[in-house]
Amino acid sequence: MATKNVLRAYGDREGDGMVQMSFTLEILPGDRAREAAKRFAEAHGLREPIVSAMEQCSAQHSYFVVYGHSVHSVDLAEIHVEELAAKPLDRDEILALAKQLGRKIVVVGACTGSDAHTVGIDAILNYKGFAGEKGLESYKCFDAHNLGAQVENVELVTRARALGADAILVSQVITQRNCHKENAAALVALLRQEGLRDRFLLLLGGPRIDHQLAVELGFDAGFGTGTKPSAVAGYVVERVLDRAARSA
Amino acid sequence: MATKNVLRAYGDREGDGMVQMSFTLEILPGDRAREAAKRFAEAHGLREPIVSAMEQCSAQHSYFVVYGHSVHSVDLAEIHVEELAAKPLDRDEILALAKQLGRKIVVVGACTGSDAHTVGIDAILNYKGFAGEKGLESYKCFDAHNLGAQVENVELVTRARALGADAILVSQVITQRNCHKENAAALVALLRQEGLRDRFLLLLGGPRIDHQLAVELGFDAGFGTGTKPSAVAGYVVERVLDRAARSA
Amino acid sequence: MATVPVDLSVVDECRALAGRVADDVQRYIDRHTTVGVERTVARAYGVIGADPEGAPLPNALVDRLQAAGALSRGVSWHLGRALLDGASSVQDAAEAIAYGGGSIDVAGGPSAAQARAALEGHTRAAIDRIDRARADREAFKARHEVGEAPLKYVIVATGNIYDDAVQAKAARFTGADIVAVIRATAQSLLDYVPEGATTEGYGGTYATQENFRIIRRAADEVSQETGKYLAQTNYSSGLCMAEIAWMAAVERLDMLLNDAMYGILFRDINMCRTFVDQYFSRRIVARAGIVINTGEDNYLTTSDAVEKAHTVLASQFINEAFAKRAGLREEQMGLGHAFEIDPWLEDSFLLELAQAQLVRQIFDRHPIKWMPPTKFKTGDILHSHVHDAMFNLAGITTHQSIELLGMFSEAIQTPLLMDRYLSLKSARYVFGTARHLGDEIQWKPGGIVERRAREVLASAHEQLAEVERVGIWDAIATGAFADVKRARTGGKGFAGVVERHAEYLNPLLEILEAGR
Amino acid sequence: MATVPVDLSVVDECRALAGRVADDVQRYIDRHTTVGVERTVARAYGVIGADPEGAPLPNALVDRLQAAGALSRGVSWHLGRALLDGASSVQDAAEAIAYGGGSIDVAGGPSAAQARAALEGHTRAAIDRIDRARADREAFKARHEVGEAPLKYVIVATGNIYDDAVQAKAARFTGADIVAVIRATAQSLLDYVPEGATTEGYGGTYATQENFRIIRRAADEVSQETGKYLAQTNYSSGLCMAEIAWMAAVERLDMLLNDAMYGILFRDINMCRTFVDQYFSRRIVARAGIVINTGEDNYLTTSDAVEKAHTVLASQFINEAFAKRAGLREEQMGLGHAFEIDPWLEDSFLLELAQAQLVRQIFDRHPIKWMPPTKFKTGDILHSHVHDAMFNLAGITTHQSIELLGMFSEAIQTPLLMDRYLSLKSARYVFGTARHLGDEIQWKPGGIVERRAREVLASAHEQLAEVERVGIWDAIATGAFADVKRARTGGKGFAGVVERHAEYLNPLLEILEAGR
Ligand code: B12
Ligand code: B12
Ligand SMILES: Cc1ncc(COP(=O)(O)O)c(C=O)c1O
Ligand SMILES: Cc1ncc(COP(=O)(O)O)c(C=O)c1O
Repeated sequence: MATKNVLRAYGDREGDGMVQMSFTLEILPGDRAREAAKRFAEAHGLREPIVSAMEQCSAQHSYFVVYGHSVHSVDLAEIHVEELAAKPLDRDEILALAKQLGRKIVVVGACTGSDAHTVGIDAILNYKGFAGEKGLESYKCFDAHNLGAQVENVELVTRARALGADAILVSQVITQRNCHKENAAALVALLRQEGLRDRFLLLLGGPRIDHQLAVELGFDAGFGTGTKPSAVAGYVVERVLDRAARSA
Repeated sequence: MATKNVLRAYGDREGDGMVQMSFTLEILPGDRAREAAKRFAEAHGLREPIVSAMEQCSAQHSYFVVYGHSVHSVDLAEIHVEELAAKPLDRDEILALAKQLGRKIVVVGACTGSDAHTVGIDAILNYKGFAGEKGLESYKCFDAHNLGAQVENVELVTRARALGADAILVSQVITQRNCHKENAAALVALLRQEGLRDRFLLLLGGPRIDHQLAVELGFDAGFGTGTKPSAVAGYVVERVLDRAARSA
Repeated sequence: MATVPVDLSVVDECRALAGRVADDVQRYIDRHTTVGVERTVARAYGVIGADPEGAPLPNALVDRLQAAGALSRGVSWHLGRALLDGASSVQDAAEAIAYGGGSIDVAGGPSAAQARAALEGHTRAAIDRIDRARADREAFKARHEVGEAPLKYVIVATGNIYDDAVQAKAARFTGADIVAVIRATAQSLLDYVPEGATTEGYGGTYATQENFRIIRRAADEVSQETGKYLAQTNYSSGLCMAEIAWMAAVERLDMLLNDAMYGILFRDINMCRTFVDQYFSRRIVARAGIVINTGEDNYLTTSDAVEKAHTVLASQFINEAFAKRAGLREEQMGLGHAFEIDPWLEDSFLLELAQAQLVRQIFDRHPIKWMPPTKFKTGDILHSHVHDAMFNLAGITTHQSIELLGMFSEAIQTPLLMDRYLSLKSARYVFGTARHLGDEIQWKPGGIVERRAREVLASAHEQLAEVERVGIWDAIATGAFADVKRARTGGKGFAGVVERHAEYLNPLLEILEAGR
Repeated sequence: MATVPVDLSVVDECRALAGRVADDVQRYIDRHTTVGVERTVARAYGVIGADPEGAPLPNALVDRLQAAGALSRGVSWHLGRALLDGASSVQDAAEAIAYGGGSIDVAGGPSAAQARAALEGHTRAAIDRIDRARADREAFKARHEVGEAPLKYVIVATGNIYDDAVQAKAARFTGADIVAVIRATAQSLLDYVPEGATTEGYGGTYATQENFRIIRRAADEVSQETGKYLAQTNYSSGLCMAEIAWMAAVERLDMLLNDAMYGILFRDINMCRTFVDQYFSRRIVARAGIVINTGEDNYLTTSDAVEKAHTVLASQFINEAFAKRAGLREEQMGLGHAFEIDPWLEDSFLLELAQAQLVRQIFDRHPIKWMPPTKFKTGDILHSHVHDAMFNLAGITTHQSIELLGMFSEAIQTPLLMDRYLSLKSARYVFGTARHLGDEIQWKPGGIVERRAREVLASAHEQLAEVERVGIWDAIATGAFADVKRARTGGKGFAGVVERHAEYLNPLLEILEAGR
């Protein structure tokens, strides 16, 4: 179906721009507080804001819920984002493709830094998989190594070299004050420094990762919430073949 | 306690500006959609927006939840709002004050136009009251007339004149596409036209009413969600006395 | 099974008392007609159109007859007479009477039997139209999957019928079984049904025949797209109760909000008018196989839901009695009740369960309709969503039939697209995660739930005895329901009530009443 | 009461099996000490301070002893010896050993008895300090109202202790009974406890003695302001389990996350190290009257909560057995479990109720700790809030003791002020509205709930029999818990385990073990 190019928020009438916000301000409930919340919402571009909730949530703070008609819009024509998951390959297609390479693809994955959340990287790499799909380990075309959690960047690079990895898969789950970005960027810096950046296909994943962000951080691709193993498998195979073709 | 003058939203760190938004856009979930939601949030002044939910909610729409750091703030110094409920009088104080007038104060209330929500005006006027407080009917100093719901402005004015009302209390609950504002403004216009605007103390109430709005619409005062009868009683007595003093 | 103890002899007595209350009113009904009933008859005979100001021809026709003091014979008699007098069609006859300006003579003219005979083909066509719509609906429905109980019922109320259609489709797309287009704020007080598609309404969208069609078309489309049937409902309520019932019948609606007393209590519509109108509307509904939803839930928006729970039950018995007398089967009686107890009251959830289960057991063949919390909702949308979840849990636990889903934005606005999506998602979760909870538990003998159920039934019985003693007219006059008092000759629309002539003619009613 | 059938003979067998599992380990524990245990002893004797890089003196002291191969006698022996050799204080002695650079001779020196005697006053002072803190806590608590079960437990985790204090006060202000300051991401792997107040941490705030004080001060203030006691908890877990237990004991904490196996499974900490550390930490906790919370809930974040529910129960028996051997009373054992079944699974709520009730009955004197859904949470905050409400309902229905409240932002971030407020509001609502639900219902004999409870207990029994057969070491090595496999000599911190010398001295432990 045809989608509009300029999107506005939609409540129940075309073009109403209806948006909901919630936030906390350091002020106690009252008429001034309601007015402050209204103006705060207006500052965000909400017209005719309705303060539907104003409740005290500490000795000095109040919690607000506001509805209003947003004046903003987004122009889809300006969004140039690759849809990585747009037409995922299935297992047979992936295996068929990988045959062309004539060898196994070595992938090394880890959840790095102080992050100990293994479930995400396990979901992608381990046999058990995720959401009914088996992980990369289950594909004949991969030689998959899951280094687990809390792996330091230096160690990851050392192991990847030792194993002759084609691709490095990094998981970052904790995002408080952007530690995931710092940690991911540090890996790229380390690889660059050692002249190894182009040796590996570099994937970043995690609930707050998207392709755009990963590319900004110097990775080749990014995968977010709900990623299926097959999407990763397909991507890796295609790109490794690509690289092989180019270097041939 | 001292409140700051310039308020920013607060999540868990002083100055983080944390704000939550939700909205619907006409686009299906995907990488482009996530980017669109991000940009939409950014347009509202949210930095580093996180799209935490993106779910399809019709054949062509998606629902989004976004968190981000708002760059906006409100300056309390610029907010000049009367706190009507700041120091409410209690029943005895109200009665004592009303004695000075030497007669009963006549109030006439109704839910006007096509609006049939009587519970709000009943809560204020009827003996039964609201939230543990009895309504104006229960005060010896008032002669309270509740005309009920779906009362036309013309009828309300006629009855108020006939009863020699000091104050007219209007309730407006339905707000879809601002019908409450139109209906309320029409009453003021009618009174002005008949040269009666200054004869009555004019109160507006309802869940989406606040003092500021009521004044803008030409009323003397506005009362919103959770208003207690005593707050209204106190206000009416004070203002009627005031008027009596001025006209004396 | 989490049953509560129900003394069946008390239930039988309640039914008997309610039956006598309804019989008393039925004697009144059988002697009267109303402008609303007669306009419905005219529409059924095919009288359509409106003047340039939008006043429908059925109104012009009936008003003219009433002004001439000629309505007591029934619009049918006048139309039959015109046909006998050579009118080329019912429509022509209606236009002639309405706009012709000729005098209307009730003296003379054909007998009721002659007029009936003149209309015979038209009468059969009118009934056929209802029957055909019913057959079409049932056939279409049979080709699609239908939802499991509790059926998920959502409202749309944009004010613009085209937006409503978008929202209705989205609702089915995300799991709704039934969609209701809420009616514009003051429509129930309009003594005519607007014409055509409408795009401006406050608090809802006008109920018009064209709007019914637009939503039915959208519902049919989305039923086909998703393979699952989307049922449609609207309001047969207010001053045009019967006309709307007829429109719904021929436009294939599945359900209707239709209550014997709601208009009296909540819209200050005259009680004589309402009783006569509800009877005719229900006769149509019965024939059309439409399920009604009664409005006892509304009592608890004005009265306290703990103190006045029994009034809901008492009223359900009365609504049931009226419905039976109008030929409805139990399977068509979606008696209404609601989850409206102060949520901050300790053990309020137990009291809600007791009431829901009691109603479920007493009206065991009825597709009872369970309404969400509204009164205690606030603008704290997150909390409101949880409040609805508890309501959903009570619904699945007590096996309610039709569940109107609560919306987290209840205290703010009529639902947005997203609100409805989330509400449906939440109901799906709760209905699934606690699917067999009701089958797994037994209530403690003599516990809070059992005691409450007993108490409510006993109080309802007491109230019914009192209503039977004074009659419904006086009971309503003294505030028996919803803490509202209404006088027998007060309220809107009383002028539209007309005593039937001894030769009153209404061939449609005769057929609808056949076998009575 | 909604009880499930529990075969007490099976429960007894489970306890016996778990007892034998723990006895086997206890024999190992009694022959070993660790750098963590010895640092704790040093701290208890008053060794404080850190070098300019922030390395604490207790670490420098113990590391020095270990490097010299002298730790097997116990840090107490070395301190006692230094006092006998004329050191002016324990602190001086510690500094001299740590930084003095002199050689450390284990040959010669006093006997253990002589060293013990030299320390006697210090030993008494150390124990007194714990006892005094306990008495102070209990006295202060007695002056305030305490919450009703389920106690409402919330987390704060800003990374900055001063923000944490603001949020902790707000939590009590809006109804929390217990506040936990979540620890910074990697602290459990630090082999030292940072010094002083900290303002930078990811995913939480460092556990330091000063941070404990800051939160206790805030909690005291808000307890006084609101008249209701705010309990404080933190993590005695990871490589500094015992040191943190001691800090908590003297800083008047009420509870501690403390588990015999969590570090092994979830932080890949060596199992020998963990078993020895947990024993000493629990000896302190027992003396301090602190309630522990075990971490079985975590199993269900990696394993499937339906398939592996029995592993939670089996582990609870083992944690209980270890706790008993460390002198804890049942009233101090907050065994952990969780609501982590796939919410979209039909009747998942019934399975959750079965498990919660089973644990409640088997550990009837224990202040069991009930954890909210986390794994299946998504960023749809409205739905997430409903999911938590069902968890709260299960909590009140099955009479859980301590309930860690879920947050609607679980899948997004550590909780914001507003999230915690709404979570508390929702718990207050659900606990009130369904206060006596659990007392009102009985489970259908042979129904889903009963069958599930039976099955879980039987599987736990089976697993315990297997663990007992192979021993806990091999059981963990083969993935018995949380689908994680750990080798006996693998993992972090193994180097910090030291076999005790025949003349090993630990006067504190001796007192703590008195009556063993
Ligand atoms: C399970 C869990 C844990 C478990 C982890 C067990 C384990 N072995 O992994 C335990 C209990 C141990 C734990 C501990 C902690 N956790 Co935790 N945890 C979670 C939880 C509940 C679920 C995460 C999860 O498993 N998701 C399921 C997987 C399948 O999803 P996923 O990770 O997104 O992975 C998918 C995609 O992102 C993608 N993907 C992920 N990685 C990669 C990599 C590549 C290369 C690719 C291609 C794709 C990919 O594919 C996967 C499949 O689709 C979340 C909350 C939540 N519901 O999200 C909190 C959460 C992530 N934890 C959090 C925190 C703070 C912690 C602690 C720091 C708390 C503390 N101070 O004690 C600790 C310490 C952990 C540490 N040092 O890292 C926070 C993070 C906050 C933030 N935004 O920074 C969260 C959001 C909870 C919260 N609201 O506070 N946690
Ligand atoms: C109860 C109720 C009804 C009852 C009304 C019964 C009655 N006799 O009043 C019934 C069931 C009949 C009803 C019907 C409808 N309702 Co209604 N109803 C509500 C409900 C659930 C509660 C309102 C209420 O009673 N609040 C309690 C009172 C005490 O609060 P209050 O009105 O805010 O009053 C307080 C203050 O505002 C103030 N106050 C109010 N008036 C005044 C006046 C003065 C002078 C002063 C000083 C103070 C004051 O003091 C009061 C005490 O603190 C709200 C949803 C909600 N939870 O808010 C929907 C709601 C108001 N209804 C709504 C709608 C759309 C309708 C209908 C139009 C739906 C339909 N199409 O059928 C109909 C038609 C009614 C009509 N013609 O007006 C919408 C309005 C949407 C909007 N923003 O425009 C709401 C918000 C529901 C929704 N989400 O759709 N409704
Ligand atoms: C039976 C019935 N009719 C009608 C309505 C709607 O109100 P209105 O009459 O304004 O359309 C309701 C409201 O719930 C109802 O229950
Ligand atoms: C017993 C126990 N210790 C510690 C933690 C926290 O993790 P960390 O070791 O990173 O502080 C948990 C987490 O829930 C736990 O259950």
